[in-house]
Parts: sequence; C-alpha cells; structure tokens
Amino acid sequence: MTEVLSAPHSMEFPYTRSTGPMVGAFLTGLRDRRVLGVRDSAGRVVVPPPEYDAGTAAVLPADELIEVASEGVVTSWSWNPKPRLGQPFEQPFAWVLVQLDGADTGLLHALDAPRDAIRTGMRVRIRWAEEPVGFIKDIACFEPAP
Amino acid sequence: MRDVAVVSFAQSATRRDQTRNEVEILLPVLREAMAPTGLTTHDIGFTCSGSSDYLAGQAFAFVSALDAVGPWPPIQESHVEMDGAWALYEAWVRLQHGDIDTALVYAFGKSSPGDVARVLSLQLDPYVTGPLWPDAISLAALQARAFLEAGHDEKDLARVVARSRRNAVGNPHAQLSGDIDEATLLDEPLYADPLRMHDCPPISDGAAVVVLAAGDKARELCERPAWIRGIDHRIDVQALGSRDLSQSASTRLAGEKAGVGGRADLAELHAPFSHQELIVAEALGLDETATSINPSGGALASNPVMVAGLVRIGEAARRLSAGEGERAVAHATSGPALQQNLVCVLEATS
Amino acid sequence: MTAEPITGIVTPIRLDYTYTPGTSPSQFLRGMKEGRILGRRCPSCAKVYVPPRGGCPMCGVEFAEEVRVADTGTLVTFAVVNVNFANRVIDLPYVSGEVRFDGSDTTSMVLVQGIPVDQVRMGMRVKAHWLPRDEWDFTFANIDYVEPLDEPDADYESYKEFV
Amino acid sequence: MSGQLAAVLGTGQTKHVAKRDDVSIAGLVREAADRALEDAGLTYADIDAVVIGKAPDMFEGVMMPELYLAEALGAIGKPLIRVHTAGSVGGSTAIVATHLVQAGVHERVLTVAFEKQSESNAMWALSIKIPFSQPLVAGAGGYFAPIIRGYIRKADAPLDTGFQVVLKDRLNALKNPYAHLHQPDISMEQIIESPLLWDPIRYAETCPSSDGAAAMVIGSERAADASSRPVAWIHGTAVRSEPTMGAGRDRVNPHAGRDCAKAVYAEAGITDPFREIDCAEIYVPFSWFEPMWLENLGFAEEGTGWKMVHDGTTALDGDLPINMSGGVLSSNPIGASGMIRFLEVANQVRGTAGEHQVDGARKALGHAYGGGSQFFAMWVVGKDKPK
Repeated sequence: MTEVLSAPHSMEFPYTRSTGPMVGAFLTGLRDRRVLGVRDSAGRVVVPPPEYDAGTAAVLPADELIEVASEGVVTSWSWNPKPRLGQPFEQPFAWVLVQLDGADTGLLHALDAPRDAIRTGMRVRIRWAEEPVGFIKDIACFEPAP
Repeated sequence: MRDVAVVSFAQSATRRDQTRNEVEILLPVLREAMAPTGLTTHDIGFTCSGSSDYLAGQAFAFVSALDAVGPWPPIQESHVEMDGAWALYEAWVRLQHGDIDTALVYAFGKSSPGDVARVLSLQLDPYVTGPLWPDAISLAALQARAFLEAGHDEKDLARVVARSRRNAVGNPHAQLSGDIDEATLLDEPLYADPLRMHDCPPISDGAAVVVLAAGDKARELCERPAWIRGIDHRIDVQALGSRDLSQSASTRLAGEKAGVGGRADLAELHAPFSHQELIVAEALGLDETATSINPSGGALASNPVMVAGLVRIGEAARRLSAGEGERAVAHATSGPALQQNLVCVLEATS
Repeated sequence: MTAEPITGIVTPIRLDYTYTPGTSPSQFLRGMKEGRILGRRCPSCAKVYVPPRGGCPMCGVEFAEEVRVADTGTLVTFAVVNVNFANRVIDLPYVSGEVRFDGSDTTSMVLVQGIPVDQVRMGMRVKAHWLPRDEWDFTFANIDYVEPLDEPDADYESYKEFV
Repeated sequence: MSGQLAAVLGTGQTKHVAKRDDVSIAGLVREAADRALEDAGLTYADIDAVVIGKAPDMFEGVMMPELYLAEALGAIGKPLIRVHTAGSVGGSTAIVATHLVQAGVHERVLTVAFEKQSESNAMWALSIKIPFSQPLVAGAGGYFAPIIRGYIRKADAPLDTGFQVVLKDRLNALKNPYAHLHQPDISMEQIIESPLLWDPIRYAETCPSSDGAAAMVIGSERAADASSRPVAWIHGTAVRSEPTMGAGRDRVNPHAGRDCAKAVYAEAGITDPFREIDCAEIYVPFSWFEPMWLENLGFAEEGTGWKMVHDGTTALDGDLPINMSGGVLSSNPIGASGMIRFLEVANQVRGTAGEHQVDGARKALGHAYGGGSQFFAMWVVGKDKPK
C-alpha cells in the first residue's frame, strides 16, 4: 500500500490591522489622492514613509509628512507572466519601482503599459482607484505619463 | 572564541515529495548524519532547528519534526523560524559556553504544498506592500533589472546558470543538472523579464542535518573537520525601493565580520536567482577565477526553502573534509531580494 | 465634511495548499476508511502508536510492524465541555475524552456519548461508535464517539501512566 | 556554569490589553523596546544585536515578521535572530540573547517578544482544520482540562484550589499597571459563578487574549558594572524539550520540566529551591497549573503543590510568592508571556517591581512552557553577582 493521500488545504482569514499614526497618515493621504513621504536622517524623502529611521532607529515624525507628486520615474521593473490571487491585475503585467517627483526612494506597484513600451527611466503617473478608501490599492496602478 | 567544526552533514534528495511528510523526510537524513559520528541523540549537547510554519500552512510544524530526533529523555533544544543556517549560528553560540561539546542542527521544509513564490509575499510589510501580493519571483526580477542596469550583462546570468547545471551533474541531491551552454540558455524566452525560467530556482522539498563539535571532540569524531573560522549575519531594510538592489550591504558587512578577506578555495552561496550569486560574490570579494563557486550547483540546482542556506554550509564543509580545498566561504540568505544574509568561513587542514 | 483619518485596514489572506499527510499516516487513514484502527509498533520500545506519524518520538526510529488495535478502550481522563468552539457544533454540555484503545500505548481525543455527562468517570470502559459504513472516509472522525461498555471500570493503576 | 557573566540591564513592557488599535505591529514592539532601553539608560546605538520571539506567524498573518520589523528594532546592519519555540518562546528568546552575551559574542543585546492577537483570532489560528485530521475537539482548554483532571485525581486536590490561584493572581494584577485584567471587584463568589467552560476549568480560571510586547537589554559583566541602574544578574538558564506524542509521557508532571528545573538550579548553585528562591513568575494559563508547576519545579513534593496554594505560601506576602505581577492569568500576549515572566523576576531582584515588589527579593525564578507541556525555558536571576 504505497499510494498516499492528499487533499486541498486552504487557510483564509481577514486580518484586521491597526495602522498606527505613520501608516495611517499615508493611507489617509491616499484616500485624498495625495502621496506622502517622510524625510529620514540621511535627508532622503522616503515613500511610503517608514515609522522608524533605517539608519538611526529614531521615530520619524508622522505629523511632518511631505507631499510628493503623483508622477515620477521608473527606477526598475519586472514582467509578471503569471499573476497570482490578490495582485493588481489578472493578466500579465509589470511590477515597477517608481521614484515620485519629490521623493528619493521607490514605491512598489503595478504598471499598466504594453511590455514593449516599458523602460527604466520612463515617466509614469498614478492612476487612482475610482473610490479611494485608504488602502494601498487606492493606487490602482501606474500608467505612462503623457 | 572556541574552535567549533562541522563534523558531519547529510541532506535529502530535493524534489517535490508528494508522499512523505516532514518527519519522514527528516528521519533518514538525521540517521545518515549521525552514523559516521557514532553519536546518538543522547550524546548531543544541544539541538537547534530551522523551519517556517507558512511553507506547508500548518502552525507548529517544528513540533512534530522534533519527534524525529527522539527527544527522550528530554533534550536541550531550540528552534528558529528562519533558514537552518541561523539554527547553526545559534548552536555555534551555544557551543561557545564550553559546557557541551556537540550540537545537532537540522532544517526541513516542503515548498511544494503551496505556491511558494506567493507564500513568501507574506514576508513583506503587511500594510502597504503585502496587500499587493508581490511574489518572490517578481521581486527578484526587479532586483535583477537593477543589477543588470548597473553595468552587467545577461550573459553573466547565463554563465552562472550554465556553471550551476554543470556542477550539479556531480551532485546526487540536485534537482536540475546538465551540460547546457550559455548561448542555448540565452536562446530561451524571457519569463519574468529580465529573468528566464532557468534564472529561477526549482520547487524543492527537503531536509538537511549538520553535526557540530568543539575542539578535541571534533578531531575525535572527524578525520578532517571543517573548522568555523568566522560566522556573522546582518540585515538590511526591507523596502525594495529604499535600498540599492544591485548590491548587498548586509552581505558585505557580514563577510567583513566573518573575515572572508576575499580568499577561498570554494564558496557555496545561497543565491536562488542567478543574478543574486553575482551580487553576493561581489559583496564578499570573491573572484571566480580564484574560487570555485557553488561546486554543488547551489540553490539554482535545488532550493528547499528554509533548508538551502544550511545546505550551503554543509556542502562547503563536506568538500573541505573530503580534501577539495582548505578554505571555504558559505552564505545563506533570507527575506525578499537578499534582505538578510549570513556568512560563514570554514577551514580544514590535514 | 472631513473624513476621519485611517487607523485600521482589513487585509484578507488566503493561501491554498495541497496537503499530504505522509506515508505512515496515510496507511492509518486507509485503515480508518475500512473501519480498522491501525497502529504501528516501535521496534525499539515496542510501544504501539495510534495514529503513527514518522517514527517513534521516544526512540527516534522508524516504526516497524503494523498492529490492529481494538475499538474498545479505557477512558483515562476527560473534560466536560460547555461551550462550542470553532466550527464544531454539538449539544452542550458534552464530554471530550482521552481514550486508550486496547492494544495501543497512546491516547486519542474523542467524544464520549451515550451516558449522562455527570456519570462519566475516569477508568470507564468504552467502545467506538462508528458512523454508518457508507459515510466512512479517510479520517479518524469515522469514529463518531465512544459509548460506555457494560464492563466494570478499569483499575486506576492499570491506566495511570496515560493520565 | 557556562560562559561569561550576563545581566539584565533594563526591562520594558506595554500595557497589555485585548486590542491595541492605536499602533501597528512595529509600534507595539517598539514601545516595549524603547522602555527597556530607557530603563537601561541606553540607546539603539548601544545595541549589538537583536533577538526576537513570538508564537505562530499565523496570529498576525506575517511570515517571519522580524524581516519587516528590522528597522523598528534598530537592527539594520546588525544581527537579528527570530526564535519560535511555541508558548515557551518568550523565555527561550531571552535565553538565546543571554547566550550571545555569555558566549562573548556581544556586549549588549536587545531581546523582544510580542503578540498582537487582535490582528486575527488565536482560536482560529490554533484550530486551522488540516485535511484528514479531527478538528481539535474543544480548543486549548479541551486539551488541558483532561490533564488537570488527571492532576486532581493523582494529587487528590481540593476542587477549589484553582479558584484560590485566580483570586490571588487577579488581586496581584491590581498592583501591576501593565496587567491586562484589572478586576477590583474580583471575589471568590464571582469566580465560582463564572461559566464552567471545560469542566474542571471555569471561565475565570483561564487567561485572557492580549496584545502586548516585552523587551529586555541583556549585557555583559562589563556593561553591567558600567551601568548606573540596578541590574539583575543571570545565575542560570536552562531549556528542555520532549516529544508531544510520546507514549507514556507524564503530562501532569513532565520529565522535561523536572530536568529543566534541576539544570537551572544546578547552574545557579541552588540546592534547596524552596528556601533559596525568594519568588517566582511561572507560566500559568489555567489556574491549576500553579500547583502542578510547584511540584514540577521542585518547590513541593509530588501531589502536595495544592497545599501551598491553600496555606498562603504563594501569596504576595507568603514564603514563596508566585506570579506577583498577576501572571498569565491576568495578561497573555502569547509570544511575550514567557518573556514577561523572565522580565518580572528580573525587576524583583533589581527592586524595581513597584507595587508588587517582594520585599528583599534577592533570587528569583522565571519559567515558561509551551506546546503540549513539552517545551520548557527557565532562568534564575539574582541581585548579587554570581560567585
């Protein structure tokens, strides 16, 4: 009797996450179609704003956030040939790191553009969700800037 | 620091294993690692393991795995929710106390029950990145692009893959091996552009076991022990957009602290994606012309998640003990796009 | 109207796996499918495990022979449960017992029925009540519950080591 | 004895509550870490490495959350280790941190443990249905109640023993500002009338479900000597594990617990624990585990632990005060609960425990256990530097 058994096994739970002031302020900004970052100890404007400074471990000020543009430049990208449950698109799409104007770091999200058109350095802008609710998916994706 | 050495190493064949559970995979490997030492569970001073509950979707996976050891009468034991390389680090620390002379380290993991690339996205910050579910392959590909555009060529990636496949021919535990030239590899279509399928690791289930011993005990148990001359680990910030993805600052720092000094006869680098091997080698100052890199084929040939880092240390040590060199560097990684890295320098002399 | 600032989010997580119980547990589950409790004996300490996993956890060796275990046993200890948890809905109160099936050296957690809750005793002799045969599946849950046997209670000393 | 001397330089914990909805996971962890550093008079720059522990990742739905927490822990560019040994994890995490110092690897290590149970639901996470397996018939209480029944039978203990433990712990909790449950009106009557969930366990005899974090700074002898704050010297640490499913394993008085206690006393040079230990914080998630562990820890002969509960030995003003902080019965952020035990006894010997301070405590035991009573972690800390 060498045949063995197997069966599908799913784990599913809607986690309820309290955001704290920094993440909350960033998400509140998204709901208002504004992107906020914070200046770290090295002088960089970091987006999304981390709660703590990577270099000094200091608490970063959630009440001194800096608004950056909703348009910026692609600093790296990859093609996702096999979209998975929960990702921004169901068809193959590109992931991008985008340095928004006014920011010094990259924001990770999806880009809606033909694969052939995508280049590092290309200008892109945020396509907002129709009804932002205060969630990272309020940014529906990036799209090429006109 | 007290001299501690790897005196024995064993690993399972790595493949999708749809018949055995983790305990069943681990048990024969434990036996194989213990056999040459003549030790039993009761002779071991400290036991430490590494694994992750999320791989197979069961809380407390390590609890049933402990049963494989036969921890009776009760043993001194600990567990890290990390790759087994960090369990080895904890065991090395424990051996420094001087009251015990041997330690057993094991790691196990089945990547095949779930979609491991998607499971790993649960490592990301759960507020602004995790909810997008970026999978591990997509993130590695973002890193690969940053690396390539920092002045590297895709031929470099193909060279890494070709060497891995070629080296893996001599490794009975590897999943992927063969004699493929670089041109053939570059003819294959892009998959997660800029990565091709062969730049990504296979899905592997497996277990690995290392026996450590200190001082005279190591010399007693092993003809040519692989002495740990330095071991250190460091972590970078997680957010991919906040680090220079074309380099690995934490690997560089860990390498300095571990005393790599750019010298090694061989190196086993835990690089599940081809470009990561080049990033890690560069951070450690290792040169392919002077150092045999991933003689086992590395993680591109088999990548049991939570195990593959420990395998690197085991493989490096095994080769030194077999006389393939006198000095080796082993490396393990954890987290998205090489976030956390461990470096271990080993030496063996006759 | 100014909307309240965001203080919380909900992130649904769903992961899908293919679960494989393993070689030894599969044999046990196949036995259950046929209405038989199959344990395995440790070649070193001779104890019989139900259900068997990879190997004997006390000795660290793989199991040897398969042993058919009786579906009668002794209730070694129990809890009276007055609240329903998770997805299990049973008339309250009920007894969750630990039964050592005759021939086994481990205990199994199983429901105790067929007797008023306040009359359940440690040492009580019990017998498995199986689901109807056409409902048998690859699961220990084929034993719906255990019920009292018309036998004298076991002597405390005889089951003390399982408590 | 193993390695070099080590001491607790500072401790910190959060106010444990059912739901900390004002902070992120990082914010929760950070609050305890900040307090520990402040208590030690140190900053993140003084820390060489971080050791973090928590129970299953499924509680928060983040896989290996230490990766995301690295910057909150001030660990960027430093070694960061994540420990997971089930319920004992808070204790074993502190021990890994101690070992790093005793081994001479680091001077000062920050160790943190946490659980933010309100992100999910522990009952859900602990009862995920695995194919082919029985659903756990009745939750954690369903697993432990039969063991308690076994203890009552073996020790022939009076049935109100558990009530006495709860009353003591909940009254102690009133003296601890960080405790989750503050029940000023708690009475024996209230406990007896609380619903009988898993006979013999009543609702009042179970631990709450808490969000919380705990942290300590562990330093070398040199670091401790240089500190201007009171320190707790670590006299001994021990861990022991045994199999969950072992045939014939004694779950009432587990072998691993007995061995672990023997080992920690030996390392601390203790020959008569009842006389030499001034107080202890032990992991009691259900009331009856106090008398069970008193026996397992060698404070009482087998079958007699309950007598110490009834005669007031374990009261705050007794000969061997137990769970002065209110214990797990008053606060249970699962992954942190073990570390809170370790931290509370460190505060006792430092003389910084506040209202629940035991006068003149010089030597104290911290204890944690987990799994099916199979993983144990303990330490003995003292006011005086070990000889």
